[in-house]
Amino acid sequence: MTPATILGIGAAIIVSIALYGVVTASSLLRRIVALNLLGGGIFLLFGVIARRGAAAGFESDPVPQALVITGIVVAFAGTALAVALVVRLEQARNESPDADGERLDGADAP
Amino acid sequence: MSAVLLAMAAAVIATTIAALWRAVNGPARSDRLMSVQLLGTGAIAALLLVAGATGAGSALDLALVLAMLSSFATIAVALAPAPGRGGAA
Amino acid sequence: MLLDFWTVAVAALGVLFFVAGTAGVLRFPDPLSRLHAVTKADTLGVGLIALAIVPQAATPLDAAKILLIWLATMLSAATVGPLLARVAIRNGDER
Amino acid sequence: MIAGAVFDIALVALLVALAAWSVSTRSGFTAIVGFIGYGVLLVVAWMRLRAPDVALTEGTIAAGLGGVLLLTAQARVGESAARTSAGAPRQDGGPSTIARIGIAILCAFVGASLIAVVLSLPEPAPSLAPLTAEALPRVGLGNPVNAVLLGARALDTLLEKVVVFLAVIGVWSLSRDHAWGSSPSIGPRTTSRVGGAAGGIAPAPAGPIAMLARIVPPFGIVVAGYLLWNGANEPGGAFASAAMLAAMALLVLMAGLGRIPRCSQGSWRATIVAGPLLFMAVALLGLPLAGAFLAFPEAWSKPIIVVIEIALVISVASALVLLIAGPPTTEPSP
Repeated sequence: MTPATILGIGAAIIVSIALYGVVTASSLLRRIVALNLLGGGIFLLFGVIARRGAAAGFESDPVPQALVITGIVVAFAGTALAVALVVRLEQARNESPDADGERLDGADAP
Repeated sequence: MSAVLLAMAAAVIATTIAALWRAVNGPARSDRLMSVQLLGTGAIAALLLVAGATGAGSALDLALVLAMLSSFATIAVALAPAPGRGGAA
Repeated sequence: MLLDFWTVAVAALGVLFFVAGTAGVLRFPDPLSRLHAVTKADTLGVGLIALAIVPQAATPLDAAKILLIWLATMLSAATVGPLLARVAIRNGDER
Repeated sequence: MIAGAVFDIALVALLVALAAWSVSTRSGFTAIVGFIGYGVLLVVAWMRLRAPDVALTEGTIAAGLGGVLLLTAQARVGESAARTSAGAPRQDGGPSTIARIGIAILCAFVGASLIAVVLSLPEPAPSLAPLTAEALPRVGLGNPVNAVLLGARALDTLLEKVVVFLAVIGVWSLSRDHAWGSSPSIGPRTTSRVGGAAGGIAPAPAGPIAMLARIVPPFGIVVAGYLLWNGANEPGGAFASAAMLAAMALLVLMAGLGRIPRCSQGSWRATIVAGPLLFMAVALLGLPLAGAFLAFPEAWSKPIIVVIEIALVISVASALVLLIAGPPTTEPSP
């Protein structure tokens, strides 16, 4: 088995575990963490495809690599925004523990 | 020789797997942080060995970046207010 | 040839320190003693491995980078050690 | 080759174990610690896939910025929960056991399908590498990945920077009305807290963090410059460089040796948008000069790319610091 195949199988297992985490997470922050695990696994699959596409003197196809780099940056920006929303939501919930706060609570646990 | 160095890199990764037991079982927050710190040091060592085995200068760049940033997680935890009650995470 | 022997021997010693560090993390009784294993044994391990790899560096720049990696690891360990100890004491984990 | 295979299997086993631990553990803090470890190992995995550019990007994010972002947020959420609801942390049960089993089966099915895909990928693997090699001299860069990022897929790269900028606007817009215009705070707090005297981190810029923050940033800035300059021909590039720079700024902020400018300050806002704006201006100049949006005149390709990259590094580094620091707040900071 080539390194690409071994890492590809690992990435597939990571994707399934992280997907389970995203669906069943007990808090929003945990969900964000699981989403990032999932992203890491999917990026790794791109890397496997890039490694297999080694040609023209490159050890790895540059185009999927460029896609992954863009993906990592965008995923980080998205994560930061999501994290800021979660922190703000938590503050809002603690400031108004009335009916409004309860509704936010309900929206948290689908 | 490069095979020997790669095998050593595998050995370093294997020891960090063993240290992961401490991360999983804790019991303290500081224990878990410690294991991740060890994982970072292990990754730096493995990258150094890979660089020695393959002559890839980029592995050194990576090890350098990891080494410079390896203390960030611990700093963030040390600056965060202590958890409310108890302490064991 | 001699340099290759140096690389393998010193790197093996470094790996040994990693094994020792892991053993310490697993076996020492409380967080503060485990701290020794993480910040001392592993830093020494990286230092030895860096020293072992230097002769294999392709260019002087690579050799300088290896030394910088070693310095950064030591600095980071020196910072992380007291901080982890404070986290442990603050959370009351020292026993 | 056997040593290589053993190494890969050990690496994959560790990655999977960390992901499973991060998902299954009880405490949010532990999940984040697991995630940081996972990120560090991903760096090694990318190295094994011969993708050092991706590894550098992942390394700066995983080892530095991502961990700080999540751990700080975890502390803020935990702290805010502890302040008012004086009881156990909020618990929602999540899906029932039966639902969990069903979800697990479906997820396992997804994983099995992906494994089948990996094992049955087409044998002469499709590749755009020859096309990239052909275009390389026209872009003027030796590093194929950066040539793709700034050549063929420059529109993606432009939009990516705009996304980072929009995310900053999104984070800022979460500020409270009365805090708008002030500066975000990250780093030591001056507010006294229980147990602060008995071993809390002293707010004064002394001690280990301040020592590190005084020694490391000069080296970090050199490394950031090296990554950017080297990125033309060797692995590296604008984003890794910007992330390194942001990490150094973050270190200074966390040590309490500096503070973020107020978000109402015009020059600060201009710094953040300068990179994307310059990129867009050059892209528009391509219309009259080279006949297409984002087309650079071939002779000028390399200098244009270098100038754009330097501007982008400064803007993106500022934006990354702001993304991690969170919305402006009036909470006391030193």
